[in-house]
Amino acid sequence: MMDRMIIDGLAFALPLFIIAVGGIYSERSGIINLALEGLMGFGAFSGALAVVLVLRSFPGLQPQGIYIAMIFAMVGGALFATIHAALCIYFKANQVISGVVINILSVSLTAFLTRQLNSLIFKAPSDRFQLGVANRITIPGLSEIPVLGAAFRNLYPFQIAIILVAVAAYVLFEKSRYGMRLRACGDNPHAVAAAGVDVERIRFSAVVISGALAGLGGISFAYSISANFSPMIYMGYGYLAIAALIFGNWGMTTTLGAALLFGFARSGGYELARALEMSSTFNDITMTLPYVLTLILLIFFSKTNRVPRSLGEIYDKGKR
Amino acid sequence: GGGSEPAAGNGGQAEADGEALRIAIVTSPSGVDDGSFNQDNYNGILAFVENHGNATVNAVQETTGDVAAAVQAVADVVADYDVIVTPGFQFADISSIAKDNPEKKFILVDANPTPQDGQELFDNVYAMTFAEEESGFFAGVAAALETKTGKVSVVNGIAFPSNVNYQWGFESGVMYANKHFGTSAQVVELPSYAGTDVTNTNVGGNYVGNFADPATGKVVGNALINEGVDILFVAAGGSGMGVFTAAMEAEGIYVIGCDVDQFDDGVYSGGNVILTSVLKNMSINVERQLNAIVEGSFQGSNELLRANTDSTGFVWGDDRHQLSAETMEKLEEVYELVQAGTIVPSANFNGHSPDNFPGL
Amino acid sequence: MKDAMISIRNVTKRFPGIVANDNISLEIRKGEIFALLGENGAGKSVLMSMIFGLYEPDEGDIWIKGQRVTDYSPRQAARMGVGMVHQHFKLVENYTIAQNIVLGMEPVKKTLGFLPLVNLTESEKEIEALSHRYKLDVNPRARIEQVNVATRQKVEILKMLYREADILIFDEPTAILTPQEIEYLLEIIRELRENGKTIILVSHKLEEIKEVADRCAILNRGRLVDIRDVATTSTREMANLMVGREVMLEVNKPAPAFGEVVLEVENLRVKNQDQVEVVKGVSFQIRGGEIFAIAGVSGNGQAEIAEAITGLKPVTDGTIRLNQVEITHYPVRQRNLEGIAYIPEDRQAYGLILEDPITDNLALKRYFQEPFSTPGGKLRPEAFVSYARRLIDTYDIRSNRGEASITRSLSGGNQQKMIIAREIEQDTPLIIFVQPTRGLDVGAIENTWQQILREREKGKAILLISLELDEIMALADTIGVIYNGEMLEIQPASALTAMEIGAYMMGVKEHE
Amino acid sequence: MNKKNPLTAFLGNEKWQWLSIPVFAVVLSIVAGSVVMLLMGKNPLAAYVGILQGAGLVPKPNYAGGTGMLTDFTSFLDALAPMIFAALAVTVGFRAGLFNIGIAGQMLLAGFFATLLVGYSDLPWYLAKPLVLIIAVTAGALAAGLVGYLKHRFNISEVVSTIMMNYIIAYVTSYYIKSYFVNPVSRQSEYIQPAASLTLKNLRVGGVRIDVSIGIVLAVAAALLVYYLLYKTRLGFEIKAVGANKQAAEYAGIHIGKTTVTAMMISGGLAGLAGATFYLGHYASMQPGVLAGLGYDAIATSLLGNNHPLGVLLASVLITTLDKGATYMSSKVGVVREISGVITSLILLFSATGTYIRYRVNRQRQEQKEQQEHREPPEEQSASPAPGEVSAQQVEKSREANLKEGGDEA
Ligand SMILES: Nc1ncnc2c1ncn2[C@@H]1O[C@H](COP(=O)(O)OP(=O)(O)OP(=O)(O)O)[C@@H](O)[C@H]1O
Ligand SMILES: Nc1ncnc2c1ncn2[C@@H]1O[C@H](COP(=O)(O)OP(=O)(O)OP(=O)(O)O)[C@@H](O)[C@H]1O
Ligand SMILES: [Mg+2]
Ligand SMILES: [Mg+2]
Repeated sequence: MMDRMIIDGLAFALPLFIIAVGGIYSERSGIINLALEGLMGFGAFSGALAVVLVLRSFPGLQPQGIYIAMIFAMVGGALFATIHAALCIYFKANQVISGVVINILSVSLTAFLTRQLNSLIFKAPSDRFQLGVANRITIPGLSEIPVLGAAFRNLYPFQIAIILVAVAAYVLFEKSRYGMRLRACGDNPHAVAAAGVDVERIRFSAVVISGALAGLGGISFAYSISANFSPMIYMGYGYLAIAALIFGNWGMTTTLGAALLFGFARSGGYELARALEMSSTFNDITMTLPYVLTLILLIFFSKTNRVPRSLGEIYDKGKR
Repeated sequence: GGGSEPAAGNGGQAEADGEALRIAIVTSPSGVDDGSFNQDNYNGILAFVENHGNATVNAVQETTGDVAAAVQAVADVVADYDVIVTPGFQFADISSIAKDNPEKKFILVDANPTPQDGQELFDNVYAMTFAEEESGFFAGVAAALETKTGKVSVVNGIAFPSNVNYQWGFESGVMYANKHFGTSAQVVELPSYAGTDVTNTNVGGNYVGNFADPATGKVVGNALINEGVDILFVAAGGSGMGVFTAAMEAEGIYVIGCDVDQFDDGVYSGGNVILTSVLKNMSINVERQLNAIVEGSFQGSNELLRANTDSTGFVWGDDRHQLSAETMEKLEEVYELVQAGTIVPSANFNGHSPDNFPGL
Repeated sequence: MKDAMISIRNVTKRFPGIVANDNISLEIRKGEIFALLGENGAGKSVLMSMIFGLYEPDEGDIWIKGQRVTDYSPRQAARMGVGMVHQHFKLVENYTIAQNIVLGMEPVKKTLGFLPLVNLTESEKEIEALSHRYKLDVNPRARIEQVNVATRQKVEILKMLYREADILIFDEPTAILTPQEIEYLLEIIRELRENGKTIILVSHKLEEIKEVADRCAILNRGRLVDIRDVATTSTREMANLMVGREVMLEVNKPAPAFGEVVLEVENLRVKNQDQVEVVKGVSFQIRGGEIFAIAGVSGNGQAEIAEAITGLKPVTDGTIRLNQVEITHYPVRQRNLEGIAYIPEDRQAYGLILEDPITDNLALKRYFQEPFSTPGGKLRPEAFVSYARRLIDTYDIRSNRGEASITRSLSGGNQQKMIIAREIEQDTPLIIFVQPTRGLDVGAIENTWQQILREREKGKAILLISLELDEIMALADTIGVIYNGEMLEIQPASALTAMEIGAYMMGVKEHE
Repeated sequence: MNKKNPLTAFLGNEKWQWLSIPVFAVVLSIVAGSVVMLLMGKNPLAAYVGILQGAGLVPKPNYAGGTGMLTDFTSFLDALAPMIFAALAVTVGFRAGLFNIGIAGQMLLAGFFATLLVGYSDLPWYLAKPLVLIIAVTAGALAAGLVGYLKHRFNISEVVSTIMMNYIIAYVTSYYIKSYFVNPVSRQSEYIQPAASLTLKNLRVGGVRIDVSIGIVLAVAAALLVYYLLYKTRLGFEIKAVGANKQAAEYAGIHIGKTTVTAMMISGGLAGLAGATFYLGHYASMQPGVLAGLGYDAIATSLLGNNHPLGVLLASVLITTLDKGATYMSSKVGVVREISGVITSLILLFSATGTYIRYRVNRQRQEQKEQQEHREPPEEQSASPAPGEVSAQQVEKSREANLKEGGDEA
């Protein structure tokens, strides 16, 4: 039972985390990113489309499908994020609004394109792209550890990819020149500009990275939950990721904690329901567990929350 | 997408021309290419259109899934068509539109029209519902015959009558196989996912609690697989995709699809998880009624369709299922008994229970 | 011509409704200290910003080191060796001082042989050394958000020094430094010139200019009035040129006529947001008609005293009485109504809603009263407009579109005038001035001082918190010196010399 | 480009920019939508007319029994009401600097309590209908007020708390609906009693069925009221101040907490009314666990309306038209319905650039103006005394009283 809680919890928490990391990139550069839901969805769409296209010509690549999907999900998410970036940075749009609009656009556009492409290219009308499932990996040795070993059992390939990407994202964000400038942009872009750094370029790239990471999270959900891409992917996990990153105070490690909390509260809720043998009608109640828990914890942890100082402010060079 | 030629414009003229039937299919959110329920109905229309050259069909989609919105969508377009096909329980209330538009014909699938001022039957509405317990029964028999672990399960969405029918039909089928074919399959139920039906009776089973929550579906699927179940009958709408995923990720687990042939949904790198699919044959019935309309023999009625009209059943095509020849043989055997009415599997409200029904 | 480091040719810069720089031409020579003066809003900062690439001229062009600059940006400016200390700090608050200084040219070190990661250990040492050398002592590892305004100013200067620019622009660098710090800074500036750097200094402090500058240009309403050799121009002349009339910064202070005690602070204790006690048992009284000044080096708790009295910071212990009424725990609004007006230090954060028009800001403390709103809670826009027009007139608030101007578009000095106007008009028994003349030009300072004295004449109790000893000496009746959260001395102004105050400010106890 | 550009002239009139710029955005997106449509081989004109026909704003070629243009139009108005309320809710939040992303949850909660407490009762209409409104406002206001309180008291970001509350409300109400008042056929809550409904359904006017919406009257009234509240009252001033600069507002003596909670409660109350007119008006039952997409669309609608209550009215009309007309359009032109969603998002996308357009246009106009002024040398500066000089004289006077003669050299 503990095992299952850990395995399922991780499988949910990691994609959520990487989406939130995307959010951190964008928001720490000063651009509010409510578009995560849409970026995640569009990324998943792109990854799924790529896989379906590749497998049509090279059916032998089935086992590599998930890797192809992950790469293209990141590309697709990144491309779609340029809309948000352009709106917020060059067109000086309200960032909250832009995010919401991106979400609306993503839902209708992917639904529309999925149908159109299925009937045009594949001549098989359908509202989804079938993905097939991901094989699961168990890390020998580590998985033998009692209790915690579960964290190394039955891993999806995307979980390992996410961990690798997250480590890279962490180093880039915390230790590199680029990261240092990016974080400074979120605090005081005027200081960055005065230091001779192109604020707009930094922010643009940060938003694009957030799209790529959100796309990776999106394709992971697509694989782990329903093994296909359909508009059902828009289940609000993008918004949940925003909650996680705010809960995590815009920091990477704390946000990982928040994502794990969501994941384990969720899988724990299922286990609890099973242990208590409650009838299925109570499912709805146990499903609230992560959200209620978050709200309660926020009461204790929000006091010290520090929003990136320039978050949401339209950057105007001449502003005094 | 699914839509074909525009049908609007030259209103009354087409009607005079007997054959140029203008058909609309109005669906709830998932649309006519959902690879499932809606698509099956749509295929029935397409088959009809193929044989009647100048008939046209347009697909109209309602996106919220709300019952009032569903009816509104029909109302929005009804003037431009001669026949409206409405697959889904959401459309039960079209009876009000039907009353106002006696010259239009309605084919309602999976629900009976809502009574209007006490009127339950409408001259221009053909409503078809299906004896889900029969389909469930075939799934149960197949599962019991094919299980290696001796443990089988049914996963449903919410304990509405159609779902309970599937569940009890399935349990009836397992019972039947145990008794008549010497199997000893056990139906596994997770107490924490027991359903409560519309009369607030606990009906057992495994209910996800939702029709659009694949994530929980997967959790339920995994939990059952963990209990040693190797064949799952899945009648849980969108939540079912999660159960499929759980089965694909595990080894040697099979699922039985429902409503339509779901073989294509079962493909994965390791093969296919679909053991077989049990059916509601909507397409043939929709086509039948469309034919009746052009032939002038259409009659409004509320029909509960059974195996005796080939309306319930299972997949026959050899390349669309993975049952052994032996199992197929036995299924054909029980199919005839169900057709003949010898076997009447237990349903939510037919007074029989899975361990005590006619024919057991 | 050939040694012109910067050459500005017929430059015009407009903002909606205003010509900030009007056909300005001037040349700055290599190795000189060139001063720029002018009233608030004269266009000094705008001109400097164009040299630094923050704005683009609408007309005319700028030549740097004999090269006409096109497609100019701060990045470009930095490459050409131009550095600038901005009037409004441009610092990353949650970064350390070292991080701020190296930003844009961060040193990287290959880690694991291939990963270029930022490594600050070297830079921190360099910065420490640099700050010692120029007597701008800072701790490179301190976070900006934890250091006071003076330190921030030092960081801005260090930033430029670190970059080894050879054209250095200082836009009002001394506004908030202590006299000693100013001395050091001027020394630095001289030293820099010795090293062959070219320096532009924007300042309202004419003595400073007199002390260090070689030449000065005077701007008035966007136009270049004159360029003078500093050696042959008296500060008085400079002031005249700049304001267009005689200015005297020596006040005629009538003898005091103290009334009843208006404000009584007893054993006040206040904690800052990090729960550190920053005001440690301070007591004092202010009578009607008295100017009570708190002198002290920035960051010693004086801001917190003001915030505690106005209700913006909770009091941990002690009492505050206004006209015999204890107001220690009153909400802000009630204190305002009981009679406190407050000119805060940070006008951009506290005093004003920058995105709103002047009208709303001038009525910010009155909007809920007649005639601005009816008893039922409906606003009367006419009242806002007429009130704003009156104040704009009375207090000489200059803007591009009159009362409808968005506050952000005003120059810093004019924003300050708005606040002073609003607060004085509150007509309260107690007025708290924190750094009232920070960033104001001499004319405006003179004006403000007069206003403060006029309020004193009216019998108001005035709490003046300032870093400027001149200001305190000119205005105060009674002086308290604060050091590390404790009030060291309270004496009549006549009993203290500037030297003594300076000593107390550095923490010297008793009369030694 | 710098010459008299008619577009600049059209968009440059600042008095009308609140209208002209969104209109420009809409036109742009209609053009973009047409391109998409043409690429699909469909007639864009027919599509746009179809949308208007579907929304009852233009007559259809033929009507079904018992329906007419009036049927469509009244139904459109009925759908419009919740959109207006929801977008107003967003507007009020924005004004206070709060991003109420929880409209959908507050709507659901309000609809739930109103349905539960009044929807199934036997109360006569004159009690039931006002009660529905009161309960909905209360439920919405309390839910959002809690968010405001958490924000002020515990510094919990309203974005997070509203997202959490959306989930919690959706699940909890879903549990109750499924357990206690679900209709097994429709699988959603039982229909409410007509007495409790805010829409008088299926009335007949000359043989044509119409739905008379009480909500739309209330919604328009609410827009005017919100306008008055935000722009003409003390509370509006305080909300704006808190939204623009909390520190300055606090300094001015405005009670931040109270204002935050009040603004949130007004926003939530409006969301509650959106819920009432949605669940007990346009629809008469609730889908368990489903948050209305309207709650999110309203955010964009509010933007399109420039976050101004009166702009919101126009924007709601536009967005609702697109939504209402989509079904008929898709049937008429034979495209998937999603295309209307794509067009809607295009409109929103372009209108998100409104600030930018305004900025560019104003800048260009300014340049034109100044170039003209430059040709004839500026008279005004030398002729009339500038304000500074006037006050300089005043200063002179007061100086005599306060300053003693002398130089300023130390
Ligand atoms: N970004 C801007 N937008 C609009 N107007 C501006 C802008 N920047 C400056 N101005 C206007 O240009 C004029 C000159 O401003 P500037 O900041 O150069 O004054 P200053 O001489 O530096 O004054 P101070 O001594 O108060 O700092 C002012 O009237 C100001 O309102
Ligand atoms: N990042 C910050 N955010 C908010 N307040 C800050 C921040 N950093 C410093 N402060 C506050 O600023 C003040 C420190 O500034 P400063 O050193 O000028 O204090 P002071 O004693 O008020 O001196 P003076 O009023 O003479 O400038 C303190 O009140 C401190 O709490
Ligand atoms: Mg300046
Ligand atoms: Mg201070």
